[in-house]
Amino acid sequence: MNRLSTGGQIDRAKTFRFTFDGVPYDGHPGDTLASALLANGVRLMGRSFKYHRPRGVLTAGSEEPNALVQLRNGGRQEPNTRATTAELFNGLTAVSQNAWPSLKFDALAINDRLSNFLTAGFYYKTFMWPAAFWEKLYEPIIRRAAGLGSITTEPDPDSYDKGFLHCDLLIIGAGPAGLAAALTAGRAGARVILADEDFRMGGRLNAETHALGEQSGADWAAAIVAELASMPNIRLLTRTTILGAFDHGIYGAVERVADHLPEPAPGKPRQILWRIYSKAAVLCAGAIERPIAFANNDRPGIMMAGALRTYVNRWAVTPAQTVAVFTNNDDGHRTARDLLARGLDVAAIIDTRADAPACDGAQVMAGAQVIDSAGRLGLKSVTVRQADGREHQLKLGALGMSGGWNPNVALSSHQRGRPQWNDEIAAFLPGADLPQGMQVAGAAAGRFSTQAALASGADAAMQVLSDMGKTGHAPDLPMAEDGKTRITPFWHVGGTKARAWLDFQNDVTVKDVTLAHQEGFRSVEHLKRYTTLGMATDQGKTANMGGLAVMAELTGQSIAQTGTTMFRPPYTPVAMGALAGRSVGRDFRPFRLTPSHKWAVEQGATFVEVGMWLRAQWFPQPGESDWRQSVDREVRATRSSVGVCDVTTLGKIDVQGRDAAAFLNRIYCNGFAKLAVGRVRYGLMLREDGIAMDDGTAARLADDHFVVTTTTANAVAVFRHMEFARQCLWPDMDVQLISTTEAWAQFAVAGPNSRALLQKIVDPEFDLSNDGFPFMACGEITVCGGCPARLFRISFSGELAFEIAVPTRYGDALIRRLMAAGHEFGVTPYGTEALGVMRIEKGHAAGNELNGQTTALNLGMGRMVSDKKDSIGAVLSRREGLQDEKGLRLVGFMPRNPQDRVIAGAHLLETGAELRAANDLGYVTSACYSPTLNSYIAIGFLKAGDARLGDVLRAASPLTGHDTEVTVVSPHFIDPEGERLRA
Amino acid sequence: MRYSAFRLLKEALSGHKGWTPAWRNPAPKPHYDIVIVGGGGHGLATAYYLARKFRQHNIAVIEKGWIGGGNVGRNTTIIRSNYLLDGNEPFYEFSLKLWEGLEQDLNYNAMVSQRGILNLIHTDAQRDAFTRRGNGMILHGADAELLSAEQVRREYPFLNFDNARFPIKGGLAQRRGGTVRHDAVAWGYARGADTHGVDIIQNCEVTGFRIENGACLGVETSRGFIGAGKVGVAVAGNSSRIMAHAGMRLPIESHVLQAFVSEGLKPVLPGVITFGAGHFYCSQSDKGGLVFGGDIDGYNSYAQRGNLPVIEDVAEGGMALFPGLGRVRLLRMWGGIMDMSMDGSPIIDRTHIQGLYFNGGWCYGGFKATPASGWCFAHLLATDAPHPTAAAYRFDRFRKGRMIDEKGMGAQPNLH
Amino acid sequence: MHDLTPLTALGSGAPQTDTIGPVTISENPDSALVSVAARLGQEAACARVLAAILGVPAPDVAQFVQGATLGAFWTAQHCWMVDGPDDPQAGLSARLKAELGDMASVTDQSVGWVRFDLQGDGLGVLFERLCNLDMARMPTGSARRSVIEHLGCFVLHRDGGYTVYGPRSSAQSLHHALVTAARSVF
Amino acid sequence: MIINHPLLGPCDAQEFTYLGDARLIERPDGMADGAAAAFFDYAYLRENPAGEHRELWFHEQGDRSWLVVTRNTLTHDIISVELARDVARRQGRSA
Repeated sequence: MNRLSTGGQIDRAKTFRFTFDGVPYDGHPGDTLASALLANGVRLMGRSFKYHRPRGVLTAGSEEPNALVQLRNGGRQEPNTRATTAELFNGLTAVSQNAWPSLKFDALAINDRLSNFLTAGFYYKTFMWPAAFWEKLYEPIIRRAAGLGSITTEPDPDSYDKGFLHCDLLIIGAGPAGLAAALTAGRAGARVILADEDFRMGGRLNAETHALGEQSGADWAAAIVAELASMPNIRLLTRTTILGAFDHGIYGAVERVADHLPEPAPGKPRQILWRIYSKAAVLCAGAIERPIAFANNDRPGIMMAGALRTYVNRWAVTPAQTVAVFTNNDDGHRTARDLLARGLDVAAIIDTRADAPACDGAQVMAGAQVIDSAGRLGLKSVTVRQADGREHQLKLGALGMSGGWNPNVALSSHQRGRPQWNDEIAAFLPGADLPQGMQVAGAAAGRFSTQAALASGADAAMQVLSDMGKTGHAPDLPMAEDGKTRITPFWHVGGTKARAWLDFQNDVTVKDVTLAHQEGFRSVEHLKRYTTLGMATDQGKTANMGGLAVMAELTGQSIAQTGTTMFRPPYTPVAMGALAGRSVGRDFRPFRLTPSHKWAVEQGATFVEVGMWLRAQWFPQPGESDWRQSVDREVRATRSSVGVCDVTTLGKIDVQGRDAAAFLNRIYCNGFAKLAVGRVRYGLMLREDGIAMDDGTAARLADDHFVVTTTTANAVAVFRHMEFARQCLWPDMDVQLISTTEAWAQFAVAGPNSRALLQKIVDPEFDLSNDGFPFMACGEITVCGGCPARLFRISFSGELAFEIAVPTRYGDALIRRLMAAGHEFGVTPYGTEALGVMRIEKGHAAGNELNGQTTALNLGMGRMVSDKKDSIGAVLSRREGLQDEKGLRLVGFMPRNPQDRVIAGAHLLETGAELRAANDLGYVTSACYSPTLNSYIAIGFLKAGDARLGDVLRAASPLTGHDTEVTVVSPHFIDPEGERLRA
Repeated sequence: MRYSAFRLLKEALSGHKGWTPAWRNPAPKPHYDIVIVGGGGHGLATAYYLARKFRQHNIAVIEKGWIGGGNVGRNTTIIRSNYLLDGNEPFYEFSLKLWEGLEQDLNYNAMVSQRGILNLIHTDAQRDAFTRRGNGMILHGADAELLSAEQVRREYPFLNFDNARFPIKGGLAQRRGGTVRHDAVAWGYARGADTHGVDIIQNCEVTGFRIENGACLGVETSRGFIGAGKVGVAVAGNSSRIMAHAGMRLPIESHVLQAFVSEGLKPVLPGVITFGAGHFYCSQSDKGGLVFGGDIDGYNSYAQRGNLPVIEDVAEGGMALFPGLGRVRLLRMWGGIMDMSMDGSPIIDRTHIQGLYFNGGWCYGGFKATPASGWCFAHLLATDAPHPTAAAYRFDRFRKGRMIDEKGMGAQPNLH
Repeated sequence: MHDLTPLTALGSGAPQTDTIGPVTISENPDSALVSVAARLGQEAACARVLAAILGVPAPDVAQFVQGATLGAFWTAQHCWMVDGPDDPQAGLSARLKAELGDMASVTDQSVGWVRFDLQGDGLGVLFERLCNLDMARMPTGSARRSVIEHLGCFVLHRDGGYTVYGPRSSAQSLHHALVTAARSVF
Repeated sequence: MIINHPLLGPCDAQEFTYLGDARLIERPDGMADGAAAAFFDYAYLRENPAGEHRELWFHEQGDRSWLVVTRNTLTHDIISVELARDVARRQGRSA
């Protein structure tokens, strides 16, 4: 066991059982999977991406590149989970990934032997012949070898929430700087959110041994957190990663509320995506230690020195009893001291600096370098070259590397900011161009000592308070270490032919960077993309700096001149489920239900999605086995007697005001100024570019009141368009708009018996006779003894027809009443399919024809575009390309054999013409079987179509295997003179 | 230097000492016959084809930063020719054919992977529209296949078939569609152009055009004036900024399009899929990351980054289509600046200024167009006549009312 | 009086109430809702008459006011929604139309919206999961339009609770969102 | 992004629908001479600046007002926000 007998922020009284690769182990509350595995003597935790090298834990945080495991199983299987951040729970199961047949004996470790062939970008130079082999042979092999963990493709059983938080100050990171900032701002009454990715707030204070005042760092942190928790103006978010800094102070955050539990409680989410709206933010994200590249520096047991210290201090575990530290800075010595204090055997401090300080209890090898390591599945020894050139071997089980610390600038650079190089700390600091409202404090700002971190956090909060016009008081901060960390940059051990790792996960070595330089890939972005440096799941948090430094050395430029690649969100990877929230499955988008929905369900209707709406598509009757039987019956019944269809989904806009008529006259291309009260007119709306936008009717209920209908699909866009015209184009017209789509349940009552049916429910004082209420009449009436209603005599089917609207709450009652009253006429409900058939039979354009590419002229309505007035779209509709005499025209098609199907989407060619684009004459937009004509019919756009009535063409659909001879006919298959609808 | 497995073997055994830079780093000459502004995919392809296919000499590509740093280096790597309109389809099919022979032509493995693209169908109207499209593709000599819901299910059993808000009713497949390793396209063309004598000049920003008597004589740059017989501008994303130097306003707006990649996963997604009822399209890269995207953010932007609402919208689309994605982690998001044109289609044309040529307005379609765009722009520059497959991509189509509007959205760029 | 039987927006004869933890979510089908949009040039006059009808000044931007019987909230510049019990005689919209004459366009919206009344402790925490309104900046008497699960809704802070008005056709989806969020929070 | 609505104060840009250049307010007179050229310019040509851009946003999920927002397209900083109706009137547009 590698658990130290005392110490650590773990609950030794409780034991958690867990398994890794099927082997059971024990751990404690407070452990991560990584600390628990180390405690059980497990150093080997994964395999690298490319060479499948054995790997152990490198870090103690979210920057971990190596120790990635597949957590849980079934639908909860979660690939690429960092063992370093996975909080242990009882029953946790994890397996290793990217290894076959086992972690210890991985067949693809052969890649390691072949590494000399698998250099940076090798794949760009080969696998080109023969061309067809790429998809068939090379690529499948590469794909199988690549990737890391796997998903099951089972639906994720957990749910995710989204939420919105608002604050004066968001503090990112609850280490010393963040806690000091929170305390300062919190005590002054500011609304503060303090977020930390860890499950225990305190940051490095939990990992260090030095005291704050009289307390240990961890105790001080706990006390402050307790005080903060008691303030109502402070919100503490543990287990919460700020994933990105977006415009104007908006931050994305993911709170992992149940990842430390076996599974979320019923109804509760696994994670919550918070969108945080902040007036100010302080980034206190600390710093990340960087490795030193030397030959075979990737073995299990070699880790960051700070991480080694963290494991010992926070979790009371060590990977081995005998350890060493390889450093270029004073912080490495702190690790050695902490390890010594816990009774570990520190074989040496190998310090690259000639002027390395001494260390009590450990041998310091100044000016020395670690030049190699040994141990196949775990570190056994390292080879050290001393300042005098002598080499000798140290037997040990763990090595801590410290190449210095990089301030964690990621979030400061999510917008335009470029970090700036600082020679003193040999690292990049946040640049000047920070996200709006952001300050940086603590180690993230290069303030590495605890004292400096505390002070800078408090200062940042004071600045925020002063910007808010609040007065704050800097809290009494405890005395803490204020040491200066000297560093002499040292990036990689030279003079070796062996591979020295920079990017552990993606297996990018110093040699790869050298090759990229040799081949001209010298800009940082080229370097990254060519070698894949920093493109792994850790986004190069430990890797990028070393790669840049090696490239800078090769080009002879400074690191500042070399620059960095872009920091992009998310800070650490985010589960897709959290980003989607509750909008999944059937809840992806809300439903809109029609007023007759409940009734239609009772009738056994088949429903179809129309935008957000669910509409009845048809109403199957007993004995009907095929949808066509139902639809044909509904059409025949409507045309022979009467049918009823819920048409509530059509957009309805009440247009009111003194200038309503003049307004509509500019919105529609045809005239509306002179429409009489009590009358309806068909209107065609153009976009300003002259293309048809939408069509519908406008009914004039009063001088200053119209009801406009839009197509179901365009209701929102038309409303927006009309508001644009009203507010931006003609701001002094007296026009008010309001959508009333939801307020009225509207039914089409169509067929020769529609009047007779309506007369049974419309209150008797209203005259529905042809004279009293002629075609295109409208009026406000009452039904069923006084229920207010609107009646329109309009027809989409081509039959004598009405649309009747009642307040939505009565829609259900009205459809039931219509069905009951219509019993004697055999009234038939019809769905969208029959509606579609009847409109094709009548030759009305709908969505397939009004597709945003067609003009009034194409639609056969060219003459509607008035040149007597200025209406939207009229001018540009007159462009030559849109006025082509031989252009597309809407026509009808009858197959020569009535039972030959015509396919919507078929293209039109001369009979006998070869199936080539050059012979393309147009296309079929809508097609159906017409039970009225006992034939398939279609409408579509044909070049010069109006001059080709009677011609025979090919309607070819090679895609579906249809090729039908059709005769060009008028699109008005039924009652072209309109006698029925005027009856 | 020729790349091959043999060469790789030889270098591996001799310490990789022999590899030479993929392209030179020359100083600009005072004058070139043809200067291409923009070292992105389109500019580099133009230079390559000018030198290799149109036998032009004395060519330079001028790039303000590093080559391949624009949209060719920040896209979702999809190639396809499943376009609807006659103005587009022949061009994109030409492009797809060029992709098919690209690696052998360039001697550079750009990992052209014809794994197929599938556009899902969720409504009858969509099926009608895709039928029209698929038939058009076939008429133009491209491949298209209409799949039933059952066929889609056989190929992608893990999509949401049983609990979907917008059920999958089928799909339009193009088997020859797929993906290409995007950076390698820029590098391959750059290396090819360099091999044929093209000067690729990086870190050289164009600050103006020298125009006298209605003719363009060259470009002013951060490294001095460079004279040119002809200047071709291929800087999609920044077209308006550059062409403003020539006093032109374009039928183009710049918008940000975000794209995303997940952590690496073992193979799960065989081809490219496009959700038809939300904003989401996805493929899996050879490294294992799921590469996906959605809609543009929708506001004018040159910032190369976007905002959360679109990210959430894309994730919702992804989860709605593929419920197993929940525990897949999004690794990185980025933004590219799109030249969104007024009809959603590009422009490859002369300008009213003699000697100044323009290539831009690619909207989302730029990456897949790279080879044909380069070829057709080279054709225009070399012959002063439009290539037959790009004949519709003229400036004057808006004045004349001959828009090529695939989506039917009209003169509102953010809707294309 | 006509004999058509109304359905509530959730599709049954009687309104639905859900109690989840400390929160009660009640469908309220009986309230009338009428839009009043001032005509051009009549803005001040319209606000005056509206104030007289309400018995309190017409609500300012993002405000909700409660008069003796009727309440009103601001929806847009010179536009309000009036809510409260339906007028037993003429109906609320007819009454407003009569009193406002040609000062305003008056449109009955009573059945265009579903109304949910929310009461109980912790509603602020509930709304955090529903919409981006800053509930700490929504004192009693606030009214904002917002988006809840893709649906455009009005959120009103009344004395003693909140009201959410959402599009009636999506009443079930909105109800599902409210209830699901409440179960998640409480 | 946050748009500081002249009436409602800060609102999430997600509540808005974007249209484009605020020049779209300046619709030419369709009955005037030269209307064809004027409309071509109006409908199709854009400055598309990398910098300050005056643009139209519709508060679709709010008060349904159209706003003219002046925003920097490089930084996304918002410089000013006005009601489009006020801008239109100021520019001399009337009934």
